[in-house]
Amino acid sequence: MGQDIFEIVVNGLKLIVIFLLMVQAVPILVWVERRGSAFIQNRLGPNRVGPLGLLQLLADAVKFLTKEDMLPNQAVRFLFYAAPVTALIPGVIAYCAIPLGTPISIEAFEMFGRSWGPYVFPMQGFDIGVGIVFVLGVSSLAAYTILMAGWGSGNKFSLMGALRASAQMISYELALGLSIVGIIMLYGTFNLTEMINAQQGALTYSAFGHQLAIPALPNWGLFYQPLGFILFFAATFAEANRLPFDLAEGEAELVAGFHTEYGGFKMLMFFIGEYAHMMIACGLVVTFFFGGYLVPYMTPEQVQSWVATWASSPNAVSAWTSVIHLLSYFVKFAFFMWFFIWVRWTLPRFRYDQLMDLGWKTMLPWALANTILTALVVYFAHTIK
Amino acid sequence: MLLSTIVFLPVVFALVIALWPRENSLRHLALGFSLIEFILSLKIFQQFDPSSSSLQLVEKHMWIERFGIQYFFGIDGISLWLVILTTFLTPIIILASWNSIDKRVKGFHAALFLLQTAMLGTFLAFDAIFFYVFWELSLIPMYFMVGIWGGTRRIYATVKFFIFTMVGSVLMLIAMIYMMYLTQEALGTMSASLLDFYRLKIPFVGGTLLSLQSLLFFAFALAFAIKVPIFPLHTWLPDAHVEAPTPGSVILAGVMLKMGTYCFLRWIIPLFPEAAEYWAWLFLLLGVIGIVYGALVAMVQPDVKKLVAYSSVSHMGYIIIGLFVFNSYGITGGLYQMLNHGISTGALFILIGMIYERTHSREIARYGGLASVLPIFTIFFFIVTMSSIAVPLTNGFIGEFLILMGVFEKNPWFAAVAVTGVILGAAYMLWMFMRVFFGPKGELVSDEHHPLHDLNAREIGVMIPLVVMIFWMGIFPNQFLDWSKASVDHLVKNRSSYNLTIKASGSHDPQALPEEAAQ
Amino acid sequence: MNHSLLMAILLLSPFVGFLINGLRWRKNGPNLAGGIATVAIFISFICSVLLFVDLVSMPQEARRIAVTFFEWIAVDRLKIGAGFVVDPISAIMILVITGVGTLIHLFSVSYMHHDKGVAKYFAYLNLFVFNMLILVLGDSLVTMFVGWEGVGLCSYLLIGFWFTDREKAAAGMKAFITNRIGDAAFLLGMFVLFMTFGTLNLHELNELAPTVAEGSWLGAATLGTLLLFIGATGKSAQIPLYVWLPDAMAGPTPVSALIHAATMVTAGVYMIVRLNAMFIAAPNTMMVIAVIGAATAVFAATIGMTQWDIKKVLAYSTVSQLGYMFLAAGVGAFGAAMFHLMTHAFFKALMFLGSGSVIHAMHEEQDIRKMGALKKYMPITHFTFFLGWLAIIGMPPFAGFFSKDLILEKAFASPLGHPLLWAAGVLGAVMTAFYMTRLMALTFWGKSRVPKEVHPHESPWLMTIPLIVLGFLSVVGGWIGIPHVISAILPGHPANILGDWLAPMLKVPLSDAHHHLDAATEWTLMGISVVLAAISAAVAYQFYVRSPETPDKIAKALGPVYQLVSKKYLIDELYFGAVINPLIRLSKNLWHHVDVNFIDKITYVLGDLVRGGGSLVRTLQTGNMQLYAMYVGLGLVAILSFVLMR
Amino acid sequence: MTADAFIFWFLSLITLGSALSVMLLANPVYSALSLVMTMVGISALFVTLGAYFIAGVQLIVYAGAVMVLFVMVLMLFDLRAELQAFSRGQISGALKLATVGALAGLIGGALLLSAGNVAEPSMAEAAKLPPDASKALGIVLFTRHIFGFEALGVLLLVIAIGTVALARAKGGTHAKH
Amino acid sequence: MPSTDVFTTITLQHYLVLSAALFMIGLTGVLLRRNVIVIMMCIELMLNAVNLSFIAFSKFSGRIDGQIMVFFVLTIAAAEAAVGLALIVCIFKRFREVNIRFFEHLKG
Repeated sequence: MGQDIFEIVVNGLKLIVIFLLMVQAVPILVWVERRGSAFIQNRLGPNRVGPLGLLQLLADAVKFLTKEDMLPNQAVRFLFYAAPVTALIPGVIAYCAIPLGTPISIEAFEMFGRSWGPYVFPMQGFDIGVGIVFVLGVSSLAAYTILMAGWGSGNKFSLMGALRASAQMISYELALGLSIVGIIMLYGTFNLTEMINAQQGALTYSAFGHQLAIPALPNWGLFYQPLGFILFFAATFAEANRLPFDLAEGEAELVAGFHTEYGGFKMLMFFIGEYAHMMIACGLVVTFFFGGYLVPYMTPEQVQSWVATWASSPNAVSAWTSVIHLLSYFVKFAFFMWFFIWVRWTLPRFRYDQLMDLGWKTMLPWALANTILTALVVYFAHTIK
Repeated sequence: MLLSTIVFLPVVFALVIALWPRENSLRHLALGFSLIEFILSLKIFQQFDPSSSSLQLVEKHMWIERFGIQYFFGIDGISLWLVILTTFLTPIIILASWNSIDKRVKGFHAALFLLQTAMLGTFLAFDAIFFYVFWELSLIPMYFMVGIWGGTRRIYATVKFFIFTMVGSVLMLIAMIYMMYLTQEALGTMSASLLDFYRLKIPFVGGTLLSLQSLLFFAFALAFAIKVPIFPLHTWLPDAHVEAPTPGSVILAGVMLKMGTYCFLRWIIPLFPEAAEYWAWLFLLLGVIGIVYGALVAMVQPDVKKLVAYSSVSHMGYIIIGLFVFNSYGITGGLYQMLNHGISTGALFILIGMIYERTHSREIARYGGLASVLPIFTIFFFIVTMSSIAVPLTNGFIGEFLILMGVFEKNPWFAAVAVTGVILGAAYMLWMFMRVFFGPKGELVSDEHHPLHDLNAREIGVMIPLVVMIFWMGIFPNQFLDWSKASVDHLVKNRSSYNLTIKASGSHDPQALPEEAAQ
Repeated sequence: MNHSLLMAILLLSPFVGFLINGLRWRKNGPNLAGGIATVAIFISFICSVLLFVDLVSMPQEARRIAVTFFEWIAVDRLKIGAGFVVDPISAIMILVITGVGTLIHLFSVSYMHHDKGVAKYFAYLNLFVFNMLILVLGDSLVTMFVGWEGVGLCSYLLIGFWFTDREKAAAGMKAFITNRIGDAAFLLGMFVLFMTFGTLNLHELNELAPTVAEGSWLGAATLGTLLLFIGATGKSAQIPLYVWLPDAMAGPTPVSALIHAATMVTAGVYMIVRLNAMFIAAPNTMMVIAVIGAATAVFAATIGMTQWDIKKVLAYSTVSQLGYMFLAAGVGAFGAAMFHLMTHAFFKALMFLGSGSVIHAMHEEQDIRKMGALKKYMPITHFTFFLGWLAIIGMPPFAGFFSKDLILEKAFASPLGHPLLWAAGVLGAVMTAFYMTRLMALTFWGKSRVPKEVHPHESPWLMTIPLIVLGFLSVVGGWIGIPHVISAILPGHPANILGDWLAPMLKVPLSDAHHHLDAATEWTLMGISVVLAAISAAVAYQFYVRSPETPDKIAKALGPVYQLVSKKYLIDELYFGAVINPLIRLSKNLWHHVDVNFIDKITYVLGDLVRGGGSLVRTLQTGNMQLYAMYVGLGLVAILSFVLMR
Repeated sequence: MTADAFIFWFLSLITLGSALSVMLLANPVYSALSLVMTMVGISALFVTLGAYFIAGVQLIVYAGAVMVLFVMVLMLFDLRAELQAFSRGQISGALKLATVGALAGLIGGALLLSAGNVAEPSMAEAAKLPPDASKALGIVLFTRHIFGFEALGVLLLVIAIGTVALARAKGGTHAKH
Repeated sequence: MPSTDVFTTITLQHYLVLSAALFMIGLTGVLLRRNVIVIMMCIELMLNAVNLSFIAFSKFSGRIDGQIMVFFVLTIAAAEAAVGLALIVCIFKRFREVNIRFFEHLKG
C-alpha cells in the first residue's frame, strides 16, 4: 500500500474516489440511456426535471431511497439482503485495476517537520502485476450475486433468471478469456499498463524481420486483433447481461429475472453493479484495443514535453500530463459506454438456445482459431527474425 | 528393420482386419496377410549368418533411458526356428479355422495376429522388460481366444490358464527388476538388456535354496515352468486345450508352450549357470516324471483332445530334460523337439478339430472304425501319430533320440526312465488310434443321419505343409540343425560364462564394428 | 554299374512302388497294383544280384560296398550319415529279402485279388521291403534303427490290415507296442555303445570292440549288447517279448510269410551277427542269448504242439526256429545263425504261403480240425508243403537239416556252448518234428473233416509258382552249408560255402579259431537229432493219421498241464494281469487322484484362501464412502507415524 | 505488527472462519458460499505469497467456475437446511474424529519438530522469485512440465466427453427398464 | 523464538499450519457430512489447503515448480468437480437424493 502514512492515505483516497466516480457515473449513464433510447426511438425521453431532464437523476435517486423495503415471504433473508451489496463489490474492485492515466510523480517535500517522498502515484486503484487475470477473476465473482439474489428471493422466476444468468456468464467467460489470449501473447504481459505502453506511436507491423509502418493510424491493439476485439466486445455484452444477451431478465418470460423481487435501493445497487460491469468492459476494451489512456499519435513523453512548455513545476507537469491522458481515456471510454447503450436499443434479444449456441459453437471456435493463429504469428515473428 | 517389421507387421494386420468392412473376404485377407508374414520371415534366412553364434540383425534403441530399458530385437540360432515356426503355423491355423470359427470372425483374426506379434516379440526381444511386455501380451489374445471361441467350460479354463501363468510371471518380473539393480551395481548404469544380464556374476552358494542365484533362478524357472508346463504345474494345460478352439489349441501347443522352453534356454541356463547345474537334478526328475506321468494319464483319457494335451505334458518333459543336461545333444534335441512338437501336436489338434467339426464330439468311446469312412483323414492322422510317437524318418525321432542321448550322457538312470516314455507314447497314441479308427463303426461314425465326409481340398491343403515338414525335418534334420549349430555350441561351451556379442548387421550400424573387433 | 546308383535303385525302387500304390490307393486295381509292387521288388532283387556279383568279384578282405548319400544327423561327436553298406552279411540278407519278397508279392497278387484295399496292401508291402532294406543295409545302428522301427510300423499296418475287426487291429497295436519295448532298450543300448566307443557305425564298433572278453555285467560291451539283445527279443519274438508274433497272424497270410517268418523277425539275429565282434566281447550277453534262444525254441515248440490254428502253429514254429537262431548266435556260431536264417526264410515262407493257399482254398478257414485229406484237392500245395515239412523237421538233405545240424553242433561244441543247450536244441527239434507232422497230418492227410459247404480247390498258378520255387529252395538251400564231415563223403561238393563267404565278417569265439569236433562225435550228434526227429514224426503220424483219438486221451491224461500249454501258458493273461491292467488302473488313479484331486485341489485351496481373505476384508467394504475416507486417513496416520518415528 | 503480518492474520482469520462454516453450516448453500469466501481468501493469501497469476487463476477457476457450478446445482436442487447434516453413528463418528485428531496431531507435531530443527528463511528473506512470476511460470510449464500439461489436456478432453455423455444420458445413470 | 515474533514475523510455518488446519477442517467435513455435494466441497477445501502449502513452499524455497503443481491441482479439481456434479445430478434427477448413505447401494 505504501511506505508511509502519506502514501497510504493517498492511495486509500484514490480507491474511494474511483468508487465514488463509478457510483456517481451511474445516474448520468441512466440519464444517457433514457435520453439515448428516446433519441433512437424518436421520442423525447425525460425532459421535465431540470434542463434536458438532468435533474431527473436526482429525483430518481430520492425515489429509490425512500421506497419501502420489502422482504418476500419465501425469501432467504440473509441472501436476499446480501446480494445487492455484493453486486457492487466485484465490479468496483475490478475497475480499480484499470489504469486511467499516466502516473503522477511527486517530488520530495517537507511537511510536518519531516521530509516526505518522492512519490509516484499510478492513476489507477492499484497495480497488481497480473492485471487482466485479476480483473477476469474478480469479475467472475459477479455470478454469485445473481445466484444469491435469484435463489434468495424464493421465487422461481428469480431462480430461473439467476441460473440462466450464471450459466451464461460461465459460458461467455470462456470466449471472453480466450479472445484476449491473442492480445496477451502479442504484448507478452498480463500487466495492463505495460499493454498500454506497447500501443504507443504509429501502427507498425513487424514480421519476419521486416517492418511495415502506417503512420496514419495509431498503434492500437485493434489493428492487430480485429477478431479478438469483436469477440471480446460481444462477450462483454453477455458478461454484463446487457441486451441482446439479457436473457436473465427477459421480461416476457421471467418478469424481471433475478431482481424480480427487488425494489428501491436494493434495485439501485443491482443497477450500479450492472453499469460497473459495463464500465469494466469498456475500460478493458479501451485498454486492450484502443491504446488506453494514450493520446493518439503522441507518446506520453511528447505530451509531457508539451505540457512542460506551459506548466511550471515538475509536479504540475506530471499532474497535467496525467489529466490529459485521463481525458483521453474518458473520451474513448465514453464512446464505448454510448456504444453499449446504442446496441441495447438497436438489437433484439436472443433466444436462450441461440445464446448458448453463439457462445459455444461460434465464439469459442473463433476465439480458439484466433488464439492459434496469433500463436503461430507470434512464434514465427519471434523465431524468424 | 527386418525383425521389427516381422514382429509388428501383424499388429498392422490386426488393425486392418479389425477395420475391414467386409465379413466374407475377411478370411482370405487374413490368410494373405499371414502368408506375407511367413514369406517375410523367410527373408531372415537371407540375412542370417549360420556360422556365427552372435546376435544378429540387431535393432537396439534406448526406450526408457533412466532404467536402461531398451527396444532390443535380435536373433540367433536358438530363436531363429521358433520364429519361423510361429510364422509357419499362422497361415495354417487360419486355413484350418476357415469353417470352425463362425462367430466374431473379425475379432478372432485380429486376436490371432496380435498373438503372433506377442509370440514373435517374446522370441526376439533381448531386453528383460521389453521381453516381459511381449510375454504378458501373449496372454491377452489367448485369453480371449479361449474365452470367446472356446467350449462349454471355457471360462473355467481361461481363468485357470490366466491365473496359473500370471502367478509365475509376477515372480519373474520381480527377479528381472532385481537383476536390473544388479546391473547397476556391476556395470554402473542400470540396464535391462539381456546381454548385460549375461555379464553379471550372481553369487551362488550350493546346498541351499537361499543363495541369490538360486532364488533368482527359481523365480524365473517358476514362470517358465508353468508355461512349459513342467509336471506338477501342468493342470491348466489339459483344461485350456480341451476348451480352446482348434486354432487356440494349435497356437497354445505349437508355439506358446515353446515360449517356456525357449526361455529356459535363453534365460535360465546362461543366466544362472551354477544354479542351473546345481538344480538340474530337480528339473531332470520333474521332466522325467512329466514324461511318464503325462503318458500314463494320457492313456486313460476319454477325450481325444485331452489325451493329446497330456501327451504335450509328456513331450514337454522331454524338452525339459534335454535342456537340463547342458550338452549339445540334449540342447539340440530339445530345440528340435520344440519344433517337432509344434508341428506334430499342432497337426494333431488341427485334425481333431476337423473331426470335431463333423461329429461335434471328442469322446473316444463314441468313435470307432473311422478309417473305413474317412480314409484320407486317417492317413494324415496316422502320419502325424507316427511323428508324435517318434518313428524314425519323422521329425519326432530326431528330437527324442538326441534328447535321450544327451540325458544318457549326463545320467543314464534318468535316460532309462525317460525311455519308457517312448513305449508309453506309442501305447497311448496307438490305443487311441485303434479305438477311434479301427474296429467296428462307432455310434458317431455309423450315424446315418450325419454321414461323414472325408477331408476337402482346403483341409488337405492344411495338412500337406505339415506332413511335408514332418518328413523333411525327419529326413534332412541337418538342414535345420546347421542354422542353430553355432549358437548351441556356443551355449554349451561357454555356459558358465555365457556372453552374446552383437554381430554388425549390414552397413547401417557402423558403431558395432569396432566393438565386434574388440571382443 | 555305379554302386551308389545301384544302391539307390535298390532302396528306392520299393519306395517308388509304395508311393505309386499309396497315392493311387483308390484307383489301382489288384493286377496293376500287384504288378507295380512286384516289379518294384524285382528291380531291387536284380540290383541285389548285381551288387552280390560285384561283391563276389572283389578280393575277400575288401568285400564291402559303402555308400553315403548325405549326412543325416550331425551333432557334436554324433555323426550319422544316410550310409548303406553291402558286405557279405547284408548281401545275403538283401538277396533273401528281395528274392523271397518277389515271390511273396507274386503270391499276393492272386491271394489278395478280391480285397478292396489291395493297392494299399501292396503299398504297405513295398514300404516294408524298403524299410527292411534300410535295416539290413544301414551302416550304423541308427540307420538300422530307422529300418528297425520302419518294419515294425509296416508290420503294424499289415497286421491290422483288416482293421474293421477290432481283434486284428489290437494285434497290430500289440505288435507295435511290444516291439517298442524292445526298441526302447535298443535305444539305450545304442547310447551305451556310443558313450563308450564314440561311434554308432557298425563297422567301427566292430573294430573298436574290446579284444578281451568282458567279465563284468556292467561293462560297456556287455550292457550295450544286452540292451540291444532286448531290442532283438522284441523284434525277433523271443522270450519274454514273443507274445505279439502269434497274434500277428491276424494279418494276411503272405504278410505272415514275408514279415513274420522270412525277414523282419530275423532282424534281431541279423543285428547280432552284424555286431558280432561286440557281442563276442561280452560273454555274459552271449550266455543270455544262448539260454533265451534255447528256452524259446523249446517253449514255443510246446505251445505249437497244442494249437489248432494252422497259422498259429506256424507262428509258434517260427518263434521256436528263431530261438534256434539265437541259440546259434549265443554260442558264437554266427554263420550258423545266418545259415538257419536263410533256410528258415525259404521253408517257413513256403509253409506260410502253403497255409495261405490252404486257407484260400478253405474260404478263410484256419482251424486244422476242420481240414484233413486236402492232399487230393490241392496236390501242388501238398507237395511243396511236404518239402517244407521235411526241411523243417531236419530231414537230410533238405535245407533245414544242414542249418539245424550246424547249430546243434556248435551248441555242443563251441566254447560258449554247453551240452544242455544242445539237449534243449534236440528237444526242440523233436517237438518240431511232432507238431509239424501233426500239422501235415491234420491238414493234408487222414480223413477229411471239411465242412460240406466248403469245396477246396487248388490255387491258381500265380500262387503255386512261388510255392514251387520256394519248395525247390527248401530242398537245395541247405547245400551251401554242407558240413565238412558230409562234404568229405560227397565228392565234388565244397563244404560250408556260406561259412567261408561270411568268415571275414565274423569273429569267432575266442580259442575257437580252429576248433573242430572229430568226425565221429559229429556223426553221432547228427544221428541222434535226425533219428529222434524221425521217431517223433512217426509218433505224430501214428497219433493223427492212424488213431486220431489218441491225442485226446493223452491230453486228458495230462489234464491241467495240457490246458496250460494249450492256453499258451497264460502268458498273455499274465502280462495283462500283472502289467497292463495295473498300469491302466494306476493311470486312472493318477489322473483322478493326483491331477484332479490333488494338484487342482491345491490350486483350489489357494483360491479359496484368497477368496476367504477377500470375504474377510470385504466386511470393511461397506459402501460407505466416508468410512473409506477414514481408512485413507488412518493410512495416512500410519505412514506419517512411521516417517516421524523413524 | 507489520502490514504483511496484519494481512496474513486477517486473511487467515477469514479463511479459517469461512472454512469452518463450510463444514459446520447445515444449509449447503451457505456452505458453498462460505467456500467461495474461503477460495477468495486463499487467493488473497496467494497474492501475499507473490503468486499473482495463480491467485487470478484460483479466482477464475475455483471461485468463478467450479463453485458456481456447485452453487447452481445446490440451488437447482433447492436444498434447504438439512435435518441430518452430519452422520449419526456415534462409534464411527468418534473414530472419524479420532482419525482427524491423530492426523492433526501428527502434522502439528511434524511442523513443530521441523520448526525446532530447520532454520527457515523468513518471508522477507525468501524473495528469490521474481515479483511477477507469470512469465517464468509459463516457461517452466511449457518446458519442464510439458508432459504433465499435455496429460492434463487429455484428461480434460476425456472429462469433457464423459460429462457430456453423463449429461445426455436419458434418465441419468439409472435408466428405467 | 520470542512470542512477539510469532505474530510479527510470518514464516513458512504459519502458512503450513494454516494449510493443515484447512485440510483438517476439510477432512472432518468429508468424514462427517451427509450431503454428497458438501462432501465434494470439503474435498475442494482440502485441495485448496494443499495448494496453499504448495505455494508457500514455492515461495520459501524460491522454486516455481510449486506453482506448477497448484496449476495442475486446479485443473484436476475442476475436472473432478465437473464429473462429480454430473453424476450427482444424474442420480438426483432419478432419486431426489443426495445423502451419502444412499449412495452405498448403487444398484438401480
